[in-house]
Amino acid sequence: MTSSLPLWVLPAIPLAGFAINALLGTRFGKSFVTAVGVGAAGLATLAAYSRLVPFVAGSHATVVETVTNWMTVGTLSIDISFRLDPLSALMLAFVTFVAFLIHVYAIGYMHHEATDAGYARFFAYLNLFLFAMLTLVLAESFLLMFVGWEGVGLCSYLLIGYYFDLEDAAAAGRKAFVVNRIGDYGFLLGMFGIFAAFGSLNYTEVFRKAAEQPAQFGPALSVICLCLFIGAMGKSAQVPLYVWLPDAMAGPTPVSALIHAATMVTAGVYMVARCNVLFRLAPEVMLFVAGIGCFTALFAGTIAIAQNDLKKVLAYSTISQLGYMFLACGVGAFAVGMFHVMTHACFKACLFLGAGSVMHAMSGDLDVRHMGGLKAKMPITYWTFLAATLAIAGIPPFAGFFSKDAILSSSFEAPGLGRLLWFVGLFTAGLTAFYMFRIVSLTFFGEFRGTKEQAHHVHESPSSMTFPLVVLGLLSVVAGWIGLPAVFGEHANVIGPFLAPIIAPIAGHEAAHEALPHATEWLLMAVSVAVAASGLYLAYAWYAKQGGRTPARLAASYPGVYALVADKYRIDELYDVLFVRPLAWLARTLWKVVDVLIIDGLLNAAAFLVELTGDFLRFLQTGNVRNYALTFFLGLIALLIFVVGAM
Amino acid sequence: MERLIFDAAALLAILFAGLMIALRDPVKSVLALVVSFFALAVCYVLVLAPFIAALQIIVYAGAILVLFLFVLMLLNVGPEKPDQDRRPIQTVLGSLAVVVFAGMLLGMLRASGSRLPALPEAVGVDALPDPAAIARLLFSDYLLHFEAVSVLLLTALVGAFVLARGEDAK
Amino acid sequence: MDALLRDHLLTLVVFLPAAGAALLLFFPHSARIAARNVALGVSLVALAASLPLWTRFALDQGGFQFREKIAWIPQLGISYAIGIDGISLLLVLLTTVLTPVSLLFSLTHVEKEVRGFSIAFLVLETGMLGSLVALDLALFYVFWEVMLVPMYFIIGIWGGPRRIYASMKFFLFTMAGSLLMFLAILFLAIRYHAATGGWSFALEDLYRLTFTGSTETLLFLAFALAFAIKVPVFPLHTWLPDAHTEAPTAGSIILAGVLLKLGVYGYLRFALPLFPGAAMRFAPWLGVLGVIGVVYGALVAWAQHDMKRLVAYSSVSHLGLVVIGVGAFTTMSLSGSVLQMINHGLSTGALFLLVGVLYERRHTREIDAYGGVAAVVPVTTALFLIATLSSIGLPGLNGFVGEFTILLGTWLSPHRWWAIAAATGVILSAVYMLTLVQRVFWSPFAHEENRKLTDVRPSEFIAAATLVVLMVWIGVRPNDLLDRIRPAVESLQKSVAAKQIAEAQP
Amino acid sequence: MIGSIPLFDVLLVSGALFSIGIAGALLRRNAIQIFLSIELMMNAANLALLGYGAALGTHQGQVIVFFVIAIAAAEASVGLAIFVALFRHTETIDVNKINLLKW
Amino acid sequence: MTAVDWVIVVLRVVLPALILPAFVIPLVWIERRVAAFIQDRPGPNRVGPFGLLQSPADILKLFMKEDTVPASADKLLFLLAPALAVFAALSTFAVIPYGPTIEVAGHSIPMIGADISIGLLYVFAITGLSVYSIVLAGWSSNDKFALMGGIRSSAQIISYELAMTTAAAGVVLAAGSFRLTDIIGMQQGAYHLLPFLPRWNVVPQCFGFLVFFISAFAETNRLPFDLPEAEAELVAGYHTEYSAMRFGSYFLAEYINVIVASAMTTTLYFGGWSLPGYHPHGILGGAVSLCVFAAKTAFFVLVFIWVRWTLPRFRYDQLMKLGWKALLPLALVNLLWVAGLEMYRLHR
Repeated sequence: MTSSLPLWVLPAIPLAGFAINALLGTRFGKSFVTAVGVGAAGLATLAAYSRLVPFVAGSHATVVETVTNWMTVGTLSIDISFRLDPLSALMLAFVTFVAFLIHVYAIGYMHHEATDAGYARFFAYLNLFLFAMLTLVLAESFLLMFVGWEGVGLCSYLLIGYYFDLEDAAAAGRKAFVVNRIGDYGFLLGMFGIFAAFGSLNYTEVFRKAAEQPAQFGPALSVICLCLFIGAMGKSAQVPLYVWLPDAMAGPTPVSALIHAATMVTAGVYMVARCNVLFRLAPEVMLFVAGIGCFTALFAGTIAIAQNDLKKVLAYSTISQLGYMFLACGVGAFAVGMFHVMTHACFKACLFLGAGSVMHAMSGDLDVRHMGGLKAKMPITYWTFLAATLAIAGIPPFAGFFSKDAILSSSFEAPGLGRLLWFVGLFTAGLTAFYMFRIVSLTFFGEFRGTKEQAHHVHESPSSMTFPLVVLGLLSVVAGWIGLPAVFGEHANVIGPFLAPIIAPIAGHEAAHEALPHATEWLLMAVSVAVAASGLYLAYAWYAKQGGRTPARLAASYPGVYALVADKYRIDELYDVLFVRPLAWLARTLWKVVDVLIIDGLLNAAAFLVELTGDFLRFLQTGNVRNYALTFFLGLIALLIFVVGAM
Repeated sequence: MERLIFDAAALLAILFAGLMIALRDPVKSVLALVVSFFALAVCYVLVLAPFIAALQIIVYAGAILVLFLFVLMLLNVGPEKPDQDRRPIQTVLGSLAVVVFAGMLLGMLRASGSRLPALPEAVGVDALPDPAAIARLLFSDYLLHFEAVSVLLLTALVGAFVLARGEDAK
Repeated sequence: MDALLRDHLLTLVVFLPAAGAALLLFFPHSARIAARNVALGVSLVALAASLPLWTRFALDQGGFQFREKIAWIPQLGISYAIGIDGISLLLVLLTTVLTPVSLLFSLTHVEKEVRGFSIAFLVLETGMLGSLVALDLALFYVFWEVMLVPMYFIIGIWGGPRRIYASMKFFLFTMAGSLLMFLAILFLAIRYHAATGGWSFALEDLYRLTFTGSTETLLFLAFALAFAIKVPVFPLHTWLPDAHTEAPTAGSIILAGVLLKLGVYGYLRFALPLFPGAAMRFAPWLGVLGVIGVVYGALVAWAQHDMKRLVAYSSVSHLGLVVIGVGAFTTMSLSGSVLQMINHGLSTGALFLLVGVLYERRHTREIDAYGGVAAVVPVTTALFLIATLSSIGLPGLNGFVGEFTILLGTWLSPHRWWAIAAATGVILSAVYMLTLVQRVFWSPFAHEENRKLTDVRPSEFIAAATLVVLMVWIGVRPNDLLDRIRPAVESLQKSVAAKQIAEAQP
Repeated sequence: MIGSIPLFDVLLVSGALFSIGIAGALLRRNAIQIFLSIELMMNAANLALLGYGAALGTHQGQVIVFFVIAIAAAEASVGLAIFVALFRHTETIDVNKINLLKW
Repeated sequence: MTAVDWVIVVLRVVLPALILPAFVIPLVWIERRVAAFIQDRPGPNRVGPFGLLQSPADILKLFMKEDTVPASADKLLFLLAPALAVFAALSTFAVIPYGPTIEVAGHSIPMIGADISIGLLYVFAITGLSVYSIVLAGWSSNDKFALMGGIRSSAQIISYELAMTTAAAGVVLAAGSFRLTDIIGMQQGAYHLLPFLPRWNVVPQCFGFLVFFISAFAETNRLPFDLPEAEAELVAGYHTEYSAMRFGSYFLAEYINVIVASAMTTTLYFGGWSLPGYHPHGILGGAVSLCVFAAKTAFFVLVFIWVRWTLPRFRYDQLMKLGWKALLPLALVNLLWVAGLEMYRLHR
């Protein structure tokens, strides 16, 4: 494929966009910025698909393109090389596309942005993010991936802190970066381990070696994978490192949609899937992954129930969904996990954009208790939002259903704790359906509960915002159809076989995967649909029909529980007490005690000693010349005696 | 004969030196020193250093000590008042030290008396050594020192001027 | 002229600033503008003169290049012997870059005794360059002290409110160390005399001496202490916050940018090759102290409420990392350390510079006196952000490459846990630096008097932008530097290994 | 006739003068007199030098003395200048009273 | 040494010392007559023919007068000072050659007190001493005018001695010796280029001569440099308190100094006793030379007198200015010039 443009161009385009907007944006005004920013995203998308289409059409052979050597130190030699294989292709496909849509959406959303500078900054950051994300996705070596990894982290930091003059935005940005850094710490150590074990950081080499003689690396790998997974936890907001994501909602909504729902947060999953060879060699870690994912899904879901902030709910649902993905990876169904990543990207982006649109209409207010009956006022938003909700709730034939069902079934068939995981997942699915439909009902059904001027102001969003909504809405309907379960026929499932090659065979680990009997499949589907539907109905009944009296009563009867859930289990406070405060205290002590008191104390003590000596010795200085002369002369005599004695 | 003259001159020198430190009145002690230096000049001549003797009188007696007198008269310093804060330690120790020192000198002199160089032969008044020889030394081997000293003198000149002119003159 | 440029390029670079200082001596006291312009011009010329070093530096050879050797005090075998290898090359260039940068910044900000300031600064540059290129211990010591004095004045005269205390502390700390080193140098020379009958202070001659047991240990410690103080290694670091904080901005830049590096440089050039046995014996201690330095510095930095102090402590943390790299003594970690020295010079230099920008306008370094100023000084903010990111090791900027190579190299060394412990610096650095950014530039607009803050002046912008460009360049093309570091590091390791064998069988 | 003075006598005299000078320098309080004593000591030294010079038949001794005298002149001028300056301030040249140079 | 030699030595040394004061008596008379002539008045003409006996009479008077010593004066020094003055004045002459070395009956008699190798230095040394007589007089008489006079003279004499010495250094440089006989020796004959010019130092070193001569005035405290005794300001300066022969001895010393100064000028710059083209032999030659010497000296003495009665007195600061800023530099220039000449001579 000599004719097609090289892979490095993909990240290069948005990088260029970033550079232009960052340097010139403020000078040439909004239209210029829009052109450059959105243009860059669009171009990148086009470029991406210009590579994807032939790739998908042709044999899905892995392509590795090396640009140049980045650094060579001792035995370490890192190339800047990009890799196109089914996995990265999948990511590439929706990352570029969604990113482009959201760029478009942002035009309308950010239009009221006061200053050209801010506007330019926003689009510059978005482009930078796209660059980093593409690097992450296309990277051929762990280190290059880490570059993208940190890059997206930086962008999320910058974009969360976009409204830097808001205390919580600034704090949230920092929090996000720091928590991510904790994850990156793990990732770093993982990389060190990998290099120490395999002597390289290139996927091809590492995975080949691992696959060829697994026995040799077994023990080391469990540690390595654990470290890597810590990184993934940080990036993909898993318990216990999820705390940054809800706060991250302080950023502009497109950012939440793009970074904190569709793309960046899934990087962790992507990475785990990418390293599936290593993970599969560390079964205990796999279990850990599954457990964490499962727990996170449930945990976040429960929190989501009691939130009244639209975006917060979505944030927690994101966390929960990410949990699902890790659950999938944990039970070895990496392809399924990635499938869910993709579908989730579609409907969650749609949800966020919808939320943004609502927020736009409510002039910045996100509290669902002030909304209601928006269905009539903003139909497009309503319908798309509804579609996405049904998708996430797992109602067939919406996208979410298939991916989620695949996850559940694969965990069901997983050995060991599989059943338990399946059950929790199932329950969570119900929860999801419930809280999602809760907010739908609160937002769009019933009558408006906001203030007069809000009511007067509410309106459908401009086309630049609705267009993406529509597209994503459609996607969240159809996106799942590429992954139909086996029961729909041998070749119904496109995505599975497509992703199959990345699950490289490992010497001595023949994947003993026999499909479930169709009956069981049907049963599982039925159960999950039933659960989801019941969750939906409950939510509709409680919140749309009777205006939320029952939940209010429940909350009243269990005030402690309700408060705890509403306060997100006070995890932030817990961390504050456990880590932040002690560290701050330690820092202060080290400074005030060790530095100032002990070290400088010793020094000043020494200095004081010298001074003291001086104070005594100075009395020899009588200031009387004759004394000096006498001393001098006595010295002379002494010298003389010495000389004479010598003679 | 020259031995006689030398001894006389030396005695005179020592005597007036003693007088110099004995006298209370600075002016008188300066004068005593003048005399002592005169006597010394004679001694210098007798050790075949007429040039130095002349210098001794011109520079020391004729310039330096006059300068002393000049200053004394300018400042109009009276005789030393009887000491109010006498420092016994200083005095006693000082005197002791001097005695010890003198004793040691004497002892060393005696000890090395035999090993001292032999006498130079005597010459006539008209045949006193010519300063030219010294001049030759000064301007050949000791040229650097000579220049250094001349610079030193210049510096001293300026320094003295700056020091003595006082604030008002500025 | 050609001959001069061909054979004495290094000398030219080293003494150009001194010549400029000498020239300035003839300027009238009142010629402020002229003085600062001349100083800047001279430093720029020095920079221009130093660029050929980069281009004409032969990549493939590990030994010293641009060598010159002239007998200085032949009776004692003291010679004016200079030359550079990859390590010193980079540091020399760092110096020649940072000096004009700091002078450029000072253009608008030094009011008092401009002439004296310029002179001190140029002399300082010569001192630094000299000690970087000296291949003769006596010569090195001379330059080492030459470097000390002007800095003392720069802090003591142009510094902040507590400048006297700071300068005194700085001076005494450094002096204490360097005197011990001086004794050690003399001892070495005497040993050489005893061994060969001739006198020499030349490095390659003294390299040939082998010591054993306590002698070596003592000598090593004497050298190591001097350098450890300069670095500074953990318990000896307390001069640094004061000095950095009280020094004028330009002073801080140079202090953090170059002077600290000379500690590590000295260790690599002298302590290590001269006494490899002892060095290896003490390497673990070094590493441990480095680890402590990383964590300690980071934590204490976090606790600061004075911007410059914070940056100063961050230097402690960063140099701790460098020290670890040296202690681990793998090719990778050593290269990383060298690279990280340059990175730290650039990033911390930039940080100090931009803090200085704020300080010169508000005349306070208290973090709480700011807040939300990004709204009024966007460009400063952007630059500061980049510098911050480079200093917390964001990939794509210079800091990352150094950090990564050091940590990875350390991981590969016997002391894996150092890497584990030191890597926490990755987290902590983000904590304190971003806290700084948040509290100074972000968060709600706190103080009305900040409204009249003006953004960077052109001169300041050029100064900072230069550094930023370099950061990006190193971050993207680290090989340009690494290719020059590699041979030096490898030859260093070779010589050390060889000498260890030599010491093994006496 | 001149010369042929035994070195012993010369040294004896110079020693005596030197001791006297020291005594003066140590025991007097009047700065001027101390100064004078110092001059005396110099001359004692000169005498010894000249004596040796004569005995050894060289001119070195005289050259040295020449320098001594020159330096003495310099010293005297500066010293006296100092006294004048000092006196201007403290109205005294009693060294016991001039002891500002102490702790 | 035979008795004769001893006699000769004694005569050589003592005669001038005895004769010199004798010259003073007529000199005083001459001065007063000249002064009178200059001021266009008769002058002393009562006592004896042409008042010739005036001076002896004055001296007699001085001896007769009562010798008062101020009660508050420092007796010893007060008495010592004038004696010192005379001693200094007289002892200078010991090294000045007043004639060539003549052969008389197998004895070679150098017509000079003592022909020592440092003659010139000796002269300056003695001149340096003469200041003491004045300073002491001024100080010991415990009188503010006297003291002022003393201080003035000390400063003045030291300052001018510098100029004088430097000027004389030129001569020494030319002669290559401090020995006055050598100095005269090198002034024998005439320049071979301009034979009509005697090879006297005054020719090449006219500036040196000027400086020397002017300084001589200051050294002898004669007008216009008689500030130590400026009667208008200090009554009579350092000898205010003196009377009778003590005053007389200052008087005496002053005139002797004048003679000595003239003699020195003669010796240094005008070939001393030598007469161009005349080579003295035997006693006759000695006598002629002596007369020549006396004549030259007398001429300068007359110049002294003439100047005294012609010029007004300087102010003190002017005096110092002249000494330091005019004469000394001039003398230095002269020295350089002479050095140049010598170099030229050596390299030819």
